Amino acid sequence: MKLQIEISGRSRQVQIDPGEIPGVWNVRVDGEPVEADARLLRPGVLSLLIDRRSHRVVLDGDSSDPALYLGRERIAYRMEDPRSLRSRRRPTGAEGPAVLKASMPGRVVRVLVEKGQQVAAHQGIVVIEAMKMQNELKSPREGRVADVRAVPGATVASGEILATIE
Amino acid sequence: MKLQIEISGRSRQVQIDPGEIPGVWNVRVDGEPVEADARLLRPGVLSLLIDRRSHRVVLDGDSSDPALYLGRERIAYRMEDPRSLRSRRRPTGAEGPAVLKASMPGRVVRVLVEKGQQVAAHQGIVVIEAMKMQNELKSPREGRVADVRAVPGATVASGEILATIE
Amino acid sequence: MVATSVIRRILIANRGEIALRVLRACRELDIVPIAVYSDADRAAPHVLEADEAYRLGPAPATESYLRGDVILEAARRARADAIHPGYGFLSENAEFAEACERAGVKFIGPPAAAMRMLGSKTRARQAADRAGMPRTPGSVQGLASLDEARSVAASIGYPVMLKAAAGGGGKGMRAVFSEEDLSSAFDSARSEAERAFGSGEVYLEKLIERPRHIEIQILADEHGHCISLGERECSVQRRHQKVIEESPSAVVDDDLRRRMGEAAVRLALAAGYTNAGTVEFLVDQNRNFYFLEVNTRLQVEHPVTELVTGLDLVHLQIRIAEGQPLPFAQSDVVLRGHAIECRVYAEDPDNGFMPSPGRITRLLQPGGPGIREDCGIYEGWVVPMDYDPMLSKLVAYAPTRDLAIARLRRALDEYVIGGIRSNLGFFRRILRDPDFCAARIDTGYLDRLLREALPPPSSNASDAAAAVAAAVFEATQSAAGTPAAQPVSAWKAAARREASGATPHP
Amino acid sequence: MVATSVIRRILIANRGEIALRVLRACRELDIVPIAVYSDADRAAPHVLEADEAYRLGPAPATESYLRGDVILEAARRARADAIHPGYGFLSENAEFAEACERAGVKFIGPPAAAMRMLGSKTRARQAADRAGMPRTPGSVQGLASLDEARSVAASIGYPVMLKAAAGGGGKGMRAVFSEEDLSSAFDSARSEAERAFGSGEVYLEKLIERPRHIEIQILADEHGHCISLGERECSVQRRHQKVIEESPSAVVDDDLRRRMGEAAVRLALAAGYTNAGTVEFLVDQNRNFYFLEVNTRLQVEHPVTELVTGLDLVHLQIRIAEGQPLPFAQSDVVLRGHAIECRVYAEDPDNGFMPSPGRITRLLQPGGPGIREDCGIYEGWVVPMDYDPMLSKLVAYAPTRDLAIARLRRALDEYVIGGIRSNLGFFRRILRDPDFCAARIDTGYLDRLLREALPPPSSNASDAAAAVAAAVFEATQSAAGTPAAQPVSAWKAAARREASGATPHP
Repeated sequence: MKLQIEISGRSRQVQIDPGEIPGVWNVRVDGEPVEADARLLRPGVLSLLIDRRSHRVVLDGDSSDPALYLGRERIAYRMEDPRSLRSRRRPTGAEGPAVLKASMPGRVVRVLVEKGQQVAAHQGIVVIEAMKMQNELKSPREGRVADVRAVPGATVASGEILATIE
Repeated sequence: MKLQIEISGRSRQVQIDPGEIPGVWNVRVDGEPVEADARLLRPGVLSLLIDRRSHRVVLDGDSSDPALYLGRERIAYRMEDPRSLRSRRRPTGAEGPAVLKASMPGRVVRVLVEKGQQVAAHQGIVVIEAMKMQNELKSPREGRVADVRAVPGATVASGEILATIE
Repeated sequence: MVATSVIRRILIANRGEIALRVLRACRELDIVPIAVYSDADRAAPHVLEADEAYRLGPAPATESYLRGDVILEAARRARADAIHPGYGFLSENAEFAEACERAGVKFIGPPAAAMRMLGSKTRARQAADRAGMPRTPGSVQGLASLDEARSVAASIGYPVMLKAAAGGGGKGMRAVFSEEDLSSAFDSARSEAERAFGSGEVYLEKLIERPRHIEIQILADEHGHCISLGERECSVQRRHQKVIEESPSAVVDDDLRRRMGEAAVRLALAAGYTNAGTVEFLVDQNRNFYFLEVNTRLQVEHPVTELVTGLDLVHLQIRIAEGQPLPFAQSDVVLRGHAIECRVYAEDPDNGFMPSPGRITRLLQPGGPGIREDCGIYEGWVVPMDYDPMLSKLVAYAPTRDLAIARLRRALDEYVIGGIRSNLGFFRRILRDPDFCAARIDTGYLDRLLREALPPPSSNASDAAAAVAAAVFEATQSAAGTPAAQPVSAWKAAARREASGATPHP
Repeated sequence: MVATSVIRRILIANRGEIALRVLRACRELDIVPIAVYSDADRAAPHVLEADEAYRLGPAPATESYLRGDVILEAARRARADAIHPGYGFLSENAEFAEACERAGVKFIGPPAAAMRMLGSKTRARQAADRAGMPRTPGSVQGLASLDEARSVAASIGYPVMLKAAAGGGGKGMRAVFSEEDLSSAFDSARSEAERAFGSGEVYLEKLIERPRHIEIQILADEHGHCISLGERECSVQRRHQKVIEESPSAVVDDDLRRRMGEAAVRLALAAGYTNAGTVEFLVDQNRNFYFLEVNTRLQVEHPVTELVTGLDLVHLQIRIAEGQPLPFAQSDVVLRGHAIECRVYAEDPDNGFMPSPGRITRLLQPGGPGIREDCGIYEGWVVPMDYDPMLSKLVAYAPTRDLAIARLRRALDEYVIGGIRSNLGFFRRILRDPDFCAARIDTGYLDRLLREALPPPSSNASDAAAAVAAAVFEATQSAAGTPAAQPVSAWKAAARREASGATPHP
């Protein structure tokens, strides 16, 4: 199979097919052949030998934010579907409505604004708390509060949208 | 659901149904209600509170020979299907052909008899080896070698039939 | 004489790694360990490993681990002889200690009176004066007004430090470098102290420049014997919170150790202190030491002392609480080798040290020679968002400081915590920093390090290996019909379940 | 003078926990660890953790870990400066040590000449005589005939012990209690020795009744310095194989320790010995000691010595191999506390200690204060049937023997190895046995314990809890659509894959 993988801002093409010996793969990275002997020790844990160098690899993150530990090093990557490369969504720019996302998983302690309210840039919008640390999330820009999804006492995941400023 | 579980030679009837709080079960053992709060920590590992006593339970064995660790103690059990209780297979008695089973997983080192050969009780039949230990398996009784399945060099599982004496 | 009474059942009024630490000590002394838990901790490791477990209440600490009345009721039902408070929560709460005694349950810690005398920083400074201990110049009572603050500051000279009398964790603390800054610092320190501790009492002391934070472990029995167990170097701090601790300290020689130890013992005896405690000092660049405060409980960092002394402090805490005399004398205490501890937290150093609760999807733990891990997690555990972010304490012991550092680096490289972010990589960076390796540290060290540029990211060779690994995961798992990673963040799923009223574990 | 040369890359010619032990030492000394593996070990932990890994050949040791030529070829390709042999395999093979030196690769161990002199038991007995060491009465050369055996036995008196000169692991060993049994014992010992070691040479010595097996760890540098590091008590044996080891021994006082240590050092110096080694003794009921044999390598049980001395023997082995002098003197060696080690094996104590290879489906490991685990397994690993059954070494350290026992019991209770059978339960039994706890042990102790009736099985309350647990597993997993346990024994499946030519790991 052919995969397009983005690591450290660079996209690499990886061609991977099972070899004759189970665990030994025929691999090409950007066309260059690589001798790779990979054994799955248990789900998400891999022993990878490349040209006799040994790597312990542990899968981390989730499908929306995949990463792996190569030895001690955490490396984020992105599996690109070659067919959908052009349709990749751009991050929301300054032109459209700005969304305020939770910077950490936690519980909503206070909501400091109301829907429809006019806010200044850097004005506090929501306070979330986790592990004895409170974090005040500030408006990315001046504008009007289009939507407040955060509800005091509710649990939010990291990256969850708490409010929209337009 | 209703289960029939055999432990330490005694059969117990366990009625188990999910309670209102996830993880808390309505349980009856032989008709007696038991307050059981059980959380699966990961597959095969359970935190079980019964009347405030805490048990760490780890599933062991396989479906043909199930067991669990209750704390440090290994307890074998048998899940009985109430519908098939009568059809339970009896262990092969002295009347029929006697089978010789591997006492441990290992590799067949030597086969000491041939098919059709007459053997005495306690005569050596097969030698298997594992972890630097050799083990000579002996005929359970006098008779004729009806079948030899063991092949030198082959890997055998514990309990696998190596030969039949009739 | 103090009557001895054997302890057979201990209720552990805590959670996380310290609850497991105490639980293990109980098992080793043939004492039944009894756990308590909040709704967030039903599946926590300390519940799993205990003999019995009692529910306290909902997740928030104020409704569970801080509910002394509910804990005492659990102790009564469990027929516990004693309560071990661990650290944090109710461990330094004199009212709770008194309530235990009233209920006929031994509180494993100092008497309430000693706790009260040493728990307030201003009262502790007065006690230090009475014990003839060096302390920083400044006030020994709360400042009544800004004017009083001005006059004290003027008399000792700037820079000065404003501190909350009930303080801890750097809250209500302000460094003031000139008089014009005093007014606003005074107000903000007072209001922060009021919010954090319910008391706005602040005092003022001379600011020691580039100090080391060095503390002395003491043990006192109920027969009037008190000994010191060497020092711990705790200067590696972020925002006044200890991050790495070690013993011995590179700047403490035998003479300084003896003098600091004697001062600590004098203070403890004067305060009628018993059980384990810690006297904290600042040590300046000329190796003068100044009394800082007392922690009237077991410290997070007690393992480094255990490793270099060969003793078990929790065993000794329990024996002291039984009324037994200390089984050895000061001259029997010998430090051997070097120990260093890392506080492993669920936090993201690459994202402003934001907390990172959630499910631990993968856990590979270090082991082998000279490694001790006091761990409060397991693979599959959902680290709750309700308590502090400590996951584990990783401690290395070796004949020398250099080898202890090398061993800790080795262990950190073996350690993988997947699913959530941790500060393991941050420790790897500190333990390769030339200043840390040369023990050129003070309480400002870590903040200076954090202002330095990060080391370069992964190499090209690593990236290629990572690409192959990602491809193998994809190839094996798409073959098995499952996606490479879990379809939804385990944390998100857990959070949703929790939000919908269900518990994280089915 | 010996030239020192820095070692930067070490090939570890071993597998299992000892390969990981050496690998960790390499990391701590900034040395690149290089692994070798057989086809059965491609996914083994020592390969996973190494920097580089070289395939040796098929699973059988004779085609992989015993192939000195293949290992040296790997060392050449890997540009290794040195080879660490671990224990077992080629570690006591003088020809291999010589081949290493010829290839310009440092063999981390004694010189081949010292290995030859001390490796044969009869030659070692001669060397002991020259060093003025006490040994058991009997022959110092192989017995040429049954007549010679008769006359030696008659002169020293029955009971006597026949032993293989090349022996180890109890093979070729026979206790003879009267002359009429000598003839058949002589024949069977000779043929067993011939089969096991390729040499039928046997000798005869006075049988010591109820002896203790006590050994002295030595370290010798290449500058003529040799020191002893206290003793290890290894009397808990099954079929002449050590099962539990500890340090110090309950019967060795300072004077006896000094005398045994001096004797061991004398022998090592006389033999031109360098690096780590162990001199084994029998100690009789009157505390007389008799030379037994020398192990010219690192021992399985070296961790107990490391814990009580605070030293790292593998670090020191590597430094000695670099030509460095020992960094301390005999007077610096101080024993503190007590350490006990359990050899955790894949074997089934309830089924005649049959080997139990297969997949480890679940692994919960102990931790916390005073616990060291030198482990060679992980969850998911398929323990191969091709090598010895050692899974891990669990070691407890505490201030006293009683507390070390209590700590080890606690750790054993935390430890779960699922999917295969292990001897963890057997250790729990020994560590609760009154004779063991009182240190009333000798080399026959364990065989006597095994003849005693087993403690009663699980209680009624446990059975009821187990029934509930089994029901919960069934209920949760039938809901999830998967059966309670894996449908087929993981081992069976692995065995089938292997039989069909595929490797256990896809």
